[in-house]
Amino acid sequence: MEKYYGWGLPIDISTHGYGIDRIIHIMHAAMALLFIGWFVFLIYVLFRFRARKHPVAIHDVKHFKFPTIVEVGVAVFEAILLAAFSFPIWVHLHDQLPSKEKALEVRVVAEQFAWNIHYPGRDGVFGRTDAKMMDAANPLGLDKADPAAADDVTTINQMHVPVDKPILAHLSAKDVIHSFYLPVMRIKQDAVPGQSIPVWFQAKATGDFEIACAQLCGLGHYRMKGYFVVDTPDKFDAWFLENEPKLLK
Amino acid sequence: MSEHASHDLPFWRKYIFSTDHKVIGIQYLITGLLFLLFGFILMLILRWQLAYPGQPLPFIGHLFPESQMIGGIMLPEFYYQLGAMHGTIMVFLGVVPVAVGGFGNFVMPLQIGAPDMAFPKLNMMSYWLYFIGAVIMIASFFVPGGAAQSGWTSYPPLSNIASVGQTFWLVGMAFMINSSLLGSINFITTIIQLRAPGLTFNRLPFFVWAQFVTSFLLLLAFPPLMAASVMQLMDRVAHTSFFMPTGLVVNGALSSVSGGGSPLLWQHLFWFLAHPEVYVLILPAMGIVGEIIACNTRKPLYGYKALVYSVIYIGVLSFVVWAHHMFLTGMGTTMSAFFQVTTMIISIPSVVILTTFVLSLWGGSIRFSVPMLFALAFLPMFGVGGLTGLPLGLATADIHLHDTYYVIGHFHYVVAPGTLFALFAGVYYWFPKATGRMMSDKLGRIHFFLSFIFMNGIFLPMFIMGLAGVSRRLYDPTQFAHNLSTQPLNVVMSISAWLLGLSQIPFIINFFGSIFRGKKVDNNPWKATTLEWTAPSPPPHGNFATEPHVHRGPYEYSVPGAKQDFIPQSAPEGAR
Amino acid sequence: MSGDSGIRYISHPHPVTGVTNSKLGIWCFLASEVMLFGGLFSAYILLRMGAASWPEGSAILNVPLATLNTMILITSSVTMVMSWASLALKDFKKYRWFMAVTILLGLAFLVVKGFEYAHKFEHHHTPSTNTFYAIYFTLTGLHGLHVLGGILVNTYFLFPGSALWKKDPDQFMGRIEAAGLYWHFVDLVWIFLFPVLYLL
Amino acid sequence: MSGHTPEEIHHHVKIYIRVFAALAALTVLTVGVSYIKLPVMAAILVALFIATIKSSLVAAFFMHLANEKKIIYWILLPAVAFFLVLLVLISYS
Repeated sequence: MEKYYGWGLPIDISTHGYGIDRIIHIMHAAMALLFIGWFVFLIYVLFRFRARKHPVAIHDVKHFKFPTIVEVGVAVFEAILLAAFSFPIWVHLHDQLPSKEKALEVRVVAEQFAWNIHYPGRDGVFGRTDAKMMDAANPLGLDKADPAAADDVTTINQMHVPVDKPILAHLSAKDVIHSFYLPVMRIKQDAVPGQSIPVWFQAKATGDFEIACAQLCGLGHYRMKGYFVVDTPDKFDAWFLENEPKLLK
Repeated sequence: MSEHASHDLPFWRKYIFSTDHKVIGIQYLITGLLFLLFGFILMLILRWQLAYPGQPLPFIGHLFPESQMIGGIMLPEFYYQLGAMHGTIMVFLGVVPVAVGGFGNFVMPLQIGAPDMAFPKLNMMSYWLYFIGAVIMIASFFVPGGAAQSGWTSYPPLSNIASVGQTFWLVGMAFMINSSLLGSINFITTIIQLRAPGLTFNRLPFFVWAQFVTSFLLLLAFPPLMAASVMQLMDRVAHTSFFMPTGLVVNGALSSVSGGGSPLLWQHLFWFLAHPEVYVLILPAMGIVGEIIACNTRKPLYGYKALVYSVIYIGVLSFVVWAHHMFLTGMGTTMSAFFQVTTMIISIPSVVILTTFVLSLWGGSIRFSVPMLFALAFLPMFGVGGLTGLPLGLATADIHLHDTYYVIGHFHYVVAPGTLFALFAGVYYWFPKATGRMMSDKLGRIHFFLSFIFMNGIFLPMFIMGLAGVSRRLYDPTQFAHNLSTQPLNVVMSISAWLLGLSQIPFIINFFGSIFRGKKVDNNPWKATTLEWTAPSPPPHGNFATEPHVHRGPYEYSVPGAKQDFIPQSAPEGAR
Repeated sequence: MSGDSGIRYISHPHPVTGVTNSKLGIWCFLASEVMLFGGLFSAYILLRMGAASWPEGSAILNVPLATLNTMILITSSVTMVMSWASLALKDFKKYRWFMAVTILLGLAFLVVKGFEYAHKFEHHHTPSTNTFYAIYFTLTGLHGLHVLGGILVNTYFLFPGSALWKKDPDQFMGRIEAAGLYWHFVDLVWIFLFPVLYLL
Repeated sequence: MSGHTPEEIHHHVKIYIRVFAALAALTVLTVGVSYIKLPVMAAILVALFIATIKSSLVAAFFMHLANEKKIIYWILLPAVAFFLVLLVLISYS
C-alpha cells in the first residue's frame, strides 16, 4: 500500500477531495511567498543595520506604506479564499447531501475500539437498533424481530463501498467521541455519542484502504483501524451477497 | 503591617511566604521553569515510543514500575498519561506561570514605578494556590490508574469514565484557575491604579500593555472552564450527566447514568477558555520581545500605537474564535462560516505585530546580545506558527489537517520556539535586574544556537507528517499504512528532542552559576529607558528610594542632540 | 500615601479613576463571577434545549420556600447596604447591628436551602436523577457556597476585622463596600436563579 | 455614591427602602405570574423581564452602579459582552 502514501498529501480518490487539496496548496504557496519575502527582508535589515556598520540609530524613521498594502492584501486574499474556496466545499459536503435513492446509505457506529458498519440491505431501511440489545455477538443492538432488520448486513471494521456511487454515512458512537477518518477520501468527521452526523463522499477509484480514528478515544485509540475497500459495482454486489443473512439466499 | 522593614522579617516570611512582588515573581519563575523542564522530560520519554514503537527504553526503562513500563516497554496507559500531562504541565504549570506569574509579577510593578502590587497578600495567595494545584497534578501520577490520560483537552465522555487521575486533574485545575483569577485581579488593579505620576497609558511600556490585556483574558476566559470543571467533577463524583448523553454503552455494558447531557458542551466551555489561553501564552512573549527589540536597536518601537491597538484587538477577538477547534463536531454551515471569518480576522493583528517588530529594526543600531538573539528568533518562529494556523482556520482544509501533526507543529511553533524563546530572552534580559549580575554571554550563545537548531529539528518535520495525514495521540503510529512513509521523521524529531534536552544544560549552569559568579553590573547594564532600570539591582523592598516621576514615552533611544543614546522615562523634562 | 507598605489608594480614591484599589479589585472579581455563572447558565440553556422533556420547576421544587429565600436574600441586601450607610454616618453601633442581621439572614437562607436539599434527598432526587436536578444542585450549590463565603467575610468584618474602623475608617468603609458589592452580586445571581430554576 | 454627607446618606437610605419595596413586590408578581399558566415562551420572557428589572434595581442602587466611576463600567463592559457571546453562541450551536 506504500504507493498511496508518500511525504506529501495521501493520494486522493474522492470526487470532492480536489477542492480540499487545492485550498491546501494555494494556502501553502501564499504562506511560503509571504514568509520568504518577510524573512529575506528580516535578514537584510539585520545585516544592514548591525551595530558595527550602523553605530547610531535613527530616532525618527519615515512611515512605511508597504506593510499596510501587504496587510490589506492578506485580508483580501483571506476573504477570497473563504468565499471562493472554503465555503463552497463546506456547503457541498454538509448541505448538499445526496438523495437516499441515489446514494448507498450506511450507518457507521464507532465504539472502543472498532468500527461497526451497518448496511440497510435490499429494502433500503435500517432495522431498529436498541442499546439494551447490544452484546458481543450483536454490537449494534440490532432488533432481529424488526422486519426491516432481516436483510441488514452488519460488519465489524469492514467497510465495502462501490466506486462512482455517492455514499451517505450516518456517524454515531456508542461510548466516547471518535473521529471517522478516511485519509484517501479527504473525510474526517467526529462521531459523537448521542448524535447522528451525516457525511457523504464518492470514490472515483478502487483499492484497499484504511479507516483510522482521529480523536483520542482511549488506550486502544492507536489501533482502532478499519478496512475500507472500494470495489467495482460487480465486486461490491458479490461481496454483499456473500454477507447477506443466510435465510435470504 | 510594617513591611517596609523587610530585613527584620524571619526567613520564611521573606523568602517563602513573602508578599513582595519580586520574591513572588522569582518563586513563580523558578517553579515554572522547573515545571517546563519536568513537562519536557515527560515528552523526552514519550518520544522514545514514537521513534521506536514497542522497543524497550534503554538505560532507564527498567526503573519504571510495571504499571507504566513492562521490561522497559512503555504501556499505552503510561503513554497517554505522558501526553496529557505534558500538555497540561507545559501550558498551565509552565509557560503561564513563567510569562505572567514570573515576568508579570517581577517586572510590571517596576516598569510602572509602583512599590508593589495593589494586593500583596492576594499575590502571595495566588502563588500558593498555584503551588497546591501543581502538587495535586504531580501527585496524580501516583494514584491507582495513574495521571489523567484523556489529553490536555479532557474531552468527555472519555474523561468522565477515566481513572481517578482525571479527578485530580480537575481539582488541580480548579486551584490553577483560582490562582490566575487572583493574579489577574491584582494585575489589572495595579496597572490602573499604581502607575507612577506622569505614566499615562500612552507612555506605558509595551510589556505592561501586553500584561494588561493578558490579565483581562485570564479574568474573563477562565471562569467558564471553572464552571465546566465543576460540572465534570459532578459527573465523575456525583454521577450527574452533564456531558453524558442517553444510551451510552461502555465496554459492552449499558451506562447506568441518567443521560441527557451533551459532550460538546465541555468542548465549548473548554475552548472558550483555551483559545484566549493561547493569547495568554503569546501576548506576554510579544511584550518581552518588544522591550528587548527597542533596547537593542537603540531606537523607539515602530508603530507603538499600532502594536497596542493590535494587542487589544486580539484580546477582544480571541473570545469569539473558539469553535474553530470544533469544525469537525458536526457544526452547521452558518456557525462554521462565522468562526472561519473571525479566525481569519484575528490573523490580521498578528500580521501587524510581526511586521511592526521587523520594521522596528529598520534604521536601528542592532546589538546582537543574547536576549536580542532569542527575541529575533521569536519573530520567524512565531511567523511560522501563525501562518500555519491559517490552513487550520479554514474549515475545509481543516478536514484533512484536523488533529494531525500539522496542528501539533502549528501550536508548538507558536509556544515552543515562539513563546519559550521570548521567555529565555526575558530571563537573560532581566537577570541583572533581579540579581545584580550578568549571565554568561558565551554560554548564552551556545544555548541559543543549539536550541534554535534542535527546536526546528523537532517541529518542522511535524508539518510534513501532518500533510501526510498522521494523526496525533497515536501510541504506535506504525499501525496505519498512511503513517509509515513519514515514520523515519519521528526518529529525526526524537533525536532532536533529546539533543534539545542536552542543549539546556548550558542554560541551567549559566542560570544558577551566574547567581553567585556572574559579572557584577550597575543598575542599567543594557542602557534601557524604562523605569525598572532606575531602581537598584536587585531592587529593595518598596522598589524605589523616591517615587519616580515620568516625563516621556517608554522608548526614547537615540534622540537627536541628546548626550546619551537613551533618555530614561523618569529623567526630568528638558534633560538631554 | 496610606499604610506602611507605600501602596497608594488603599483608603482614598485615585484622583483620575476616582476609585480605591479594593473597589476596582472587587469589581474585577465580580466581572469574572459573571463569566462563571455565564458558563453555567449557558450549560443550562444547552441542556434544556437538547432535552427531550424538561420538568417544570414549580411542579417538583418548593416554590413557597424559594420565595421565602428570595425575600430573605433581598432583605439581607438592604441590611448590608444599611450597614455601609451607617458607617458613612459614623454610627458604628448601628453598623454592627445591621451587619449582624445580614449574617443571620444569610444563615437563614442556608438553613432553608438545607431543608430544601434534605427534602429532595429524602425522595431520592439527587444530582444524578436527571440533568434538571444536576444543574439545579450545581447552580444552587455553587450559589450556596458563595453565600457561605459572604457570611464568613461578613463575620470577619463584624468581629476582628472591625478593629480597622478605629485605625483607618476610610479603609474600613471601603472594605465594607467591597463586601457589600459581593453580597449584592450573590443576591443578584439568585434573582436570576429563582425564576430560571423554580418558575420556568 | 456621589458623596458621603449625612444629608446625602439619609437620602440614599430612603431610596434603599423604596428599592426594597419594589423588589419584594416584583418577587410576589413573578411568583404570581407563574401560577397563571402562560405559554412557555411567554412565561420565560415575562420571568426574565421581571428578573432583569429586579437585578437592575439591585445593581443600580445597592451596588451604586447608577452613579459609578467610568473605570468600573469599562471593567464590566467586556464581561457583559462576553457573557452574551457565550450564551448566544452556545445556545445557537
